[in-house]
Amino acid sequence: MNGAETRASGSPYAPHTADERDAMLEAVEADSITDLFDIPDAVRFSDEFGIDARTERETRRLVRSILGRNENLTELLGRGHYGYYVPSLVDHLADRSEFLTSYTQYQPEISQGFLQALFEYQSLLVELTGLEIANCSMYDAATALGEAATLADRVRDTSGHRILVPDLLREERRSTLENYVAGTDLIVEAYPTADGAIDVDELADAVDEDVVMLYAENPTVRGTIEERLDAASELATDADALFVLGSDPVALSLLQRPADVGADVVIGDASVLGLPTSYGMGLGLFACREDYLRQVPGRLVGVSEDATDRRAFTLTLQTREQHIRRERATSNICTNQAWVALRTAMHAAALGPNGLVDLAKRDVTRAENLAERLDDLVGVSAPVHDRHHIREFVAHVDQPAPAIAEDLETRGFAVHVVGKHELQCCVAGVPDTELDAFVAAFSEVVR
Amino acid sequence: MNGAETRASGSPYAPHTADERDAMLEAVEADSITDLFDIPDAVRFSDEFGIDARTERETRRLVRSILGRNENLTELLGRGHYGYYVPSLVDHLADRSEFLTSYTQYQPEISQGFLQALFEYQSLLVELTGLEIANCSMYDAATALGEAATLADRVRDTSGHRILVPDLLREERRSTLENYVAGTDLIVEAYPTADGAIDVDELADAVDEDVVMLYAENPTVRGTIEERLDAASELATDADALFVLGSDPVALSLLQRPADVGADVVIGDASVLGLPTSYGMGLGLFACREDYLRQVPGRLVGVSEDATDRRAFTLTLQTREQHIRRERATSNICTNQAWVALRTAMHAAALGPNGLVDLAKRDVTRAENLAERLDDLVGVSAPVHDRHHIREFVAHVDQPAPAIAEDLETRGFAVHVVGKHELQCCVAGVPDTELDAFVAAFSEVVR
Amino acid sequence: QYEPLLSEKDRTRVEIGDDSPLPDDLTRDELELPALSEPELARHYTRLSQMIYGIDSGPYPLGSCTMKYNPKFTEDVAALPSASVHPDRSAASIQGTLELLSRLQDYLGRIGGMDAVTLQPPAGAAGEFVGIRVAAAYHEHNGEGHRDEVIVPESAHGTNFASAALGGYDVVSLPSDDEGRVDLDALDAALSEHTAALMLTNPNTLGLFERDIEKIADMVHDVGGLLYYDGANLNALLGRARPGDMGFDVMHYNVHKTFATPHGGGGPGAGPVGVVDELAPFLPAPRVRAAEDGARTGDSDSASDSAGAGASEQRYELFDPEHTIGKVHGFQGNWLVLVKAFAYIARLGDEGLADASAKAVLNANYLASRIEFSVPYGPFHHEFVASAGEQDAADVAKRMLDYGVHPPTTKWPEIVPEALMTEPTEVESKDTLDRLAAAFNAVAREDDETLADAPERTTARRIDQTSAARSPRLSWHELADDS
Amino acid sequence: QYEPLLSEKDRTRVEIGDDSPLPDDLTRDELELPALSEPELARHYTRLSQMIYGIDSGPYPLGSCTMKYNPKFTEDVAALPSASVHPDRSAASIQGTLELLSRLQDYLGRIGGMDAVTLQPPAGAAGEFVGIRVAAAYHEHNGEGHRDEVIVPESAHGTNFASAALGGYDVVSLPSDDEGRVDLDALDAALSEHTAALMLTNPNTLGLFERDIEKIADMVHDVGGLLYYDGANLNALLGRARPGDMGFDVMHYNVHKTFATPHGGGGPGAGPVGVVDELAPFLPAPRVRAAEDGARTGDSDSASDSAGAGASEQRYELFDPEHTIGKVHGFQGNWLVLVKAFAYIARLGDEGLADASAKAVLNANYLASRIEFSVPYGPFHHEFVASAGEQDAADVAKRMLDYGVHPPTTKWPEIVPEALMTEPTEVESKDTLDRLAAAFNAVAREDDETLADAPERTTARRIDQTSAARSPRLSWHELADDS
Repeated sequence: MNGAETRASGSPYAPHTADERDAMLEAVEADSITDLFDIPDAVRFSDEFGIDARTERETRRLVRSILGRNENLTELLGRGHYGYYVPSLVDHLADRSEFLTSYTQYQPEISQGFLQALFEYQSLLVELTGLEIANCSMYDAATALGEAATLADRVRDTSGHRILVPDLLREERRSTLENYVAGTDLIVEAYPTADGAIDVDELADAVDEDVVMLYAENPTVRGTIEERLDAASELATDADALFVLGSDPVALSLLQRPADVGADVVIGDASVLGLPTSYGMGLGLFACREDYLRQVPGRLVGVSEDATDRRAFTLTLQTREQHIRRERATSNICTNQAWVALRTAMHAAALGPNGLVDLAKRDVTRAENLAERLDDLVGVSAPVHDRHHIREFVAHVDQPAPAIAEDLETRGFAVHVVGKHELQCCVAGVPDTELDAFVAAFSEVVR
Repeated sequence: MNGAETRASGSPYAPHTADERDAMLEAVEADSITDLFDIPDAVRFSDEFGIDARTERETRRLVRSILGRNENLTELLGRGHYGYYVPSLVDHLADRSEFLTSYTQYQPEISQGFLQALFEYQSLLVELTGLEIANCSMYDAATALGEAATLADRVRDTSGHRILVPDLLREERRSTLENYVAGTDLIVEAYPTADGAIDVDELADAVDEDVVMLYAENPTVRGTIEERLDAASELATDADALFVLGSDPVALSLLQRPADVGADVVIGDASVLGLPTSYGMGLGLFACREDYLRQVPGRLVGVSEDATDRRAFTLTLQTREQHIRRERATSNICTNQAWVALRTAMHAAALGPNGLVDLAKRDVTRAENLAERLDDLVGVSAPVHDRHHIREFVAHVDQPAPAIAEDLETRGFAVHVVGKHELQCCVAGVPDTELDAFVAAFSEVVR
Repeated sequence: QYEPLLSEKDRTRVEIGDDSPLPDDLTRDELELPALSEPELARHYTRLSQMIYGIDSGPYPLGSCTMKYNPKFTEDVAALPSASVHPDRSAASIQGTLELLSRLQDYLGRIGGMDAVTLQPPAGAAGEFVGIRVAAAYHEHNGEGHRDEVIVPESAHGTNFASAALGGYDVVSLPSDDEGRVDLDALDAALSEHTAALMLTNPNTLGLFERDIEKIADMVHDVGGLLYYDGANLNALLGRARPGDMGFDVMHYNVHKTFATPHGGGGPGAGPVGVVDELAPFLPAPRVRAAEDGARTGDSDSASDSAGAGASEQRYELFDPEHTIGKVHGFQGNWLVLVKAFAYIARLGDEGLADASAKAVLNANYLASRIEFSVPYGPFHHEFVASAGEQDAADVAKRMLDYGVHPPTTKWPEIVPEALMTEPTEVESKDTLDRLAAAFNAVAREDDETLADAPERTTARRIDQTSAARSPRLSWHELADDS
Repeated sequence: QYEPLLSEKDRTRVEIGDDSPLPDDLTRDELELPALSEPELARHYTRLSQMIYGIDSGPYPLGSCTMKYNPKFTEDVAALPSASVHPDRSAASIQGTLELLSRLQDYLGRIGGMDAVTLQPPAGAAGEFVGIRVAAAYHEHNGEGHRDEVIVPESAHGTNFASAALGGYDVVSLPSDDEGRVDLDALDAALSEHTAALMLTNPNTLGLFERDIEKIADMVHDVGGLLYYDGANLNALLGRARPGDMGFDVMHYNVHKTFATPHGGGGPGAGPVGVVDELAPFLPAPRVRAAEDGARTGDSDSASDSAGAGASEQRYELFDPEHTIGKVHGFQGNWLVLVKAFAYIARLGDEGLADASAKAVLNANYLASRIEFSVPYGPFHHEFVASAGEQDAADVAKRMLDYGVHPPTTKWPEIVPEALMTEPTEVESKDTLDRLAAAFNAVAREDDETLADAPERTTARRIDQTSAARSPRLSWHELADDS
């Protein structure tokens, strides 16, 4: 009895009838299934986990009940995780079980569809970054940054120790980076920024030949748009350091093309397209110059031909990977975020080039507009940084920022506290009507 | 720009770029699309509908906002429409776009999958009813009843006028039936029931040779189980009238097999499996004896062979249908409920024979239990009818029933008022925990 | 690859006996059905789905069927838990459902130029039947119960004939004129005091607009008849013309055609019916309306798409029209389909709907210009009927399958010999139309033998229809020995 | 049928210029990507999906990959709107998310016999890396920073080697004994004061239980090392044995294997890590716990699956472990995957989980008994490694594709010549296993030429790997001239 309304007495997904089980036991000449387990008595587990079985319906109700404790807030959060509307098309197509339930494409002859989709994803990133190579996913931006550091360590001709990152960098990314380089001689150091962007003079002082990698983000975590990337890039190049740029597909649709400012590697979170806010689940974007082809971490899909000379796709350059190269692999990554990459490619395709550019432009104008409207409130000035912004900005509030954020939360809005008197607000994915309501709530709170 | 976040300036699903449109106009030698419309000026529409366009996201929000006005009640309603839990499997598989978006299988060579699924649905009904033929759907139980009446009119040797239906019959079904026979000489008359079931003596008095069809339901709309179907059937047969039985797949899994009690036709709502409560959307079950093969309304899937002698499925006996037989067709039905039939077949398959029988048995015991618990309350007696019940029963309340129902509704429960002091309660699809809460609420209301 | 029947994978016989809560004589003895696990079922139905051509597989130019792309998001709104309510709930507790129905009635009224709309009919043919019943009730009410004829053009959809006959009418068949439109002289001859109604599609099944529609309306009305509009071809006219403005008294809408709800391999559809004021009292019961305590008082008299962003605060109620014909469905029709149709219309709005028709007509004209088969009648709108000439149209269709496209409707309307009735809809791109035309043209040049052997690249090869009908096997019970 | 690339369907170049809200020098000049309509995209991706073999297509016996059926309902719970929250929300406003994470930590702790669990690692290899980092931090904290070696059996998963190396360790490779298990003498020789950890899978990649596991644990612990459990093979042991009870100090769980979350064509997975109490202070930050004002105070010390029917009223909070290694993911890992894993475990419960392992082991044994290839090592559990003997295992796999089934993992572990590493999982029926065995056996009897030409019934024929790697073309920009 397999109904979803029925509580399982075993796994509801194991199809064996008692007769079948018995016939199979007979075939393997065993009296019972327990006999098949070659486990010494001393380590046999004879207790219970104490986990109740539930019907499918009860399980759904349980999860709905638990997650129902989450409050329904309008999120103006951002800072690396965005809630753009994902077209229904993406859900329906990505949920086709052929995509969802298949394994890594080690048998390309029966995986052409997924390989082609990943190839298209790689192509999207190549177009967005202007770099020649994009892999078909890392876990997220933070781990991609870590992988970039180990790449820098591998490809640099001479040894060096310093990795420079902006002082604004999200602590979480820096911490992840530090774990990735913990097994190397590399150390992570912050370089100072000024008014929410690179201070080129200070940076020039910080860069020397011991630097193996210089990391910058555009936009920054505060939503500001960098204006001196070329200068930073030049400093890195002069020091024979890799210039690594952090960004994402929406920003890249409008902002300077990384290749044009001398980026050697681009990392970031590509799931700003394709996933709704999902408690930080991401998709590590990783693109780099062709020079590093044999040192790239992660999987690559390439073009080849089949036995009938027809174009066919396949995972390629696998000798870089852990299942072949073991401890000399370019990364330990195996299971990655392929299905998220599929979703990202679908979302980008649904938007198309016009839609992408338009979305990014609106992220600039809507952030500007919101900043202006907050700036009009008494006791608020925004944006704090005298820069161009995309998606988000920092506002100064005369009252203590935590209290204001808390008050806003009771009114249904979530914002970041980034300083004693600084809040950060992000417009991405928030409808205009809700921004209006936010401004109204904000004005009440600071009144 | 095709993004789902973008408001359409035309249809978002028409792919034409301006260039393509112009090239196509040139190919058809027209200056504008308007020139292609051969509509006299006098009937051209030059006004507006006044319907706003919305983005996909806005449209979803709109519908969610509107439907959000529906109150979230635990429904103990029943009486022909049931809210059994539909396994997630059904949604995921039936929503595969090949099933969802295909047309009627007029080209069977590229529709084998749907035809096979419908053939399996027909087979399910044949097993459940014991009759030889089941069509692959009518709209719902009420229209299937209407079609049964026109079938009776067609197949009866001698003319006759009377259709007998139980006095308990839902008014909606009777009204639909009356519309279906409005174009014939048939008239619909009620025969009396006693204590919620056929009164065989009274029925015997009502049946004469002018009766062309006798209709009974098992279970009745009040959830009682008929005990004298064989006697009723005999009366019908003696009068050369068709004995038509109303039921549904869950009840049929447990109750007497229609073929065994002499049913000539079985109708009912098969979507008790496959659909959640969907405001009455249904699936007309229609099965009958082989004798009526050439007179069956609706589509039939049969087995044949293809040019390589492999088994293949196809719509068959289409000469009965409107697109070929026109005004002499066995029905006017064209678009039917095929996709619901697919869902019903999937749900039945997910339950399997054990699950179906178990579900029906629990519908008996859970209804009995609830009746007992209500009966224990002061001022309530249940069930009113001294019969076996399945799924639902009528309870007598000393206080006015409408007031009690209204009070229950404020406490989150919906029940039927079927008399000044009679309520009807249905357990189908209601979890035990909610039945507990219902009894608690009921006891407070009648206190 | 062949997929076994469920019954060929397993048959498990369950005895009812032992723990039955009912006496033996009230139950069946046993039930024998397949008992399979969820993984096995997932594979079964996944495999079956792979043997089906759907709208996401490629072009689907079935004439008269308006096989549009079905927007994915409409499935999401129909799947909202709040859409799932019992039909017997109190009106007060389902204001959301009633508001959506009321708004949809309003939309459809505006689009068709009709005064009142019922959403109850579960399909187009059911809508036709409602129209016929409403006409009958109207005539009866006016003491004109003697009217016993419904006039239907020869080239009309088969359902028109069958629906009129189901309503008890004699069907008077009306020939076309040389140009493929209603023959006014024949119409004049057919009309009489026996005429209850004329059922008409416009544009007609050849895609031609009935230019004399005003005159036709006058002729029908002059003898006291009603004019019925078959909405199957409404996708040709959105924003360009409205049946109500042409003189039609009653019409149905095929939401699974014009408003892009999925056809589901045969259904469910929905066939709402719109009528002019005079016929509103006869519509099926119950109907939905804004309650009188609110700002809005009817279903089609508000001037704009109010409260675009969200729900209203209006209260809605159900009511029975004064002279209602009663019910034509046990509850309120195919609700989930109606939700999808509402979402489609709300997404497109005026401009989107008008553009849909514009592109549908452009596509039909462009495709016709690209194929080598002749198209004898024009100017056509959203569809055209080509002739396969010396070739057998059914064979042409089978052979088109081999080119990976869905063929047109064939051999109908009979006014065109070896008809290929073709309706690409607005969703096809120029590239796809070019590919479709290439398939038409490739087949046009093939010999009869190739066509007769077609299809050869499909899941099943040509299927023997005769043997299927001669010894019908309609369930797996009749295959016991085969398996 | 061939499906063109999106870029072959359309390329549209958009100039940023005109209405840009930013100065020219801060923007790119143009963006060139395909601009296609929703119907065109639906067809593209539908077609691509048809060129993929998934778990719903048939058996998927990839050894070490545990390709179970993915229950459909877990997708529904992950799609709940309430699951969609920003990672920077206040803890107070996402008590539902935190409760689910806490409950899942608790479940995993019980299942693995571990005292504390982190859910942050986004995949199994990331879990290994966390284990390695935790071990390093632990040793460092204890003044044992000199330990610079991690021991890994030769037959271990490649990720073990790579994760240890990424953590800065020298990898010491450990040979198997004649029976395919850890060679205790070799282990003894490898262990020293340099040993930071031994990484072990149990059952190992041959499916064999390391019978000497207690002794191994003692040996490792005696030199001050830690014992790491690679959870890839946990599906063999549910309810039968727990790593924590065997002496393992740290382990990862592959939820996309053991707990049936879909593999998604390569990911996302999730690789939670469990540790014994001593290592808990080193786990990544932040972790989730029940707040102290509530009834529950830890994530694994409650005795039963409390409040089965719904949410608790417990308050949950995030905290940083005292000596945390920091973060290994920008946020909290693959949340949506964790929701699915939670739902799977909550559905199955004790009995279901134990039955899953029971049937997985039964299936592997049954399948092995039915195939003609030899299986040199045993007794095995959930998977076995057959040898293709004189045949090339990779060719055997390619040929199996022609029989409509997915082949096993091949050529690994190398201890078995021409290895066919086979793991049917519990979801396959006896019928399916028989069909799978028939495919194995048919191929076993075929000649080398047939195998070398295989596959011939697949979307693509045998693909040339060498040319793909020799002149890599990794984006459509490198195909411009081809299209």
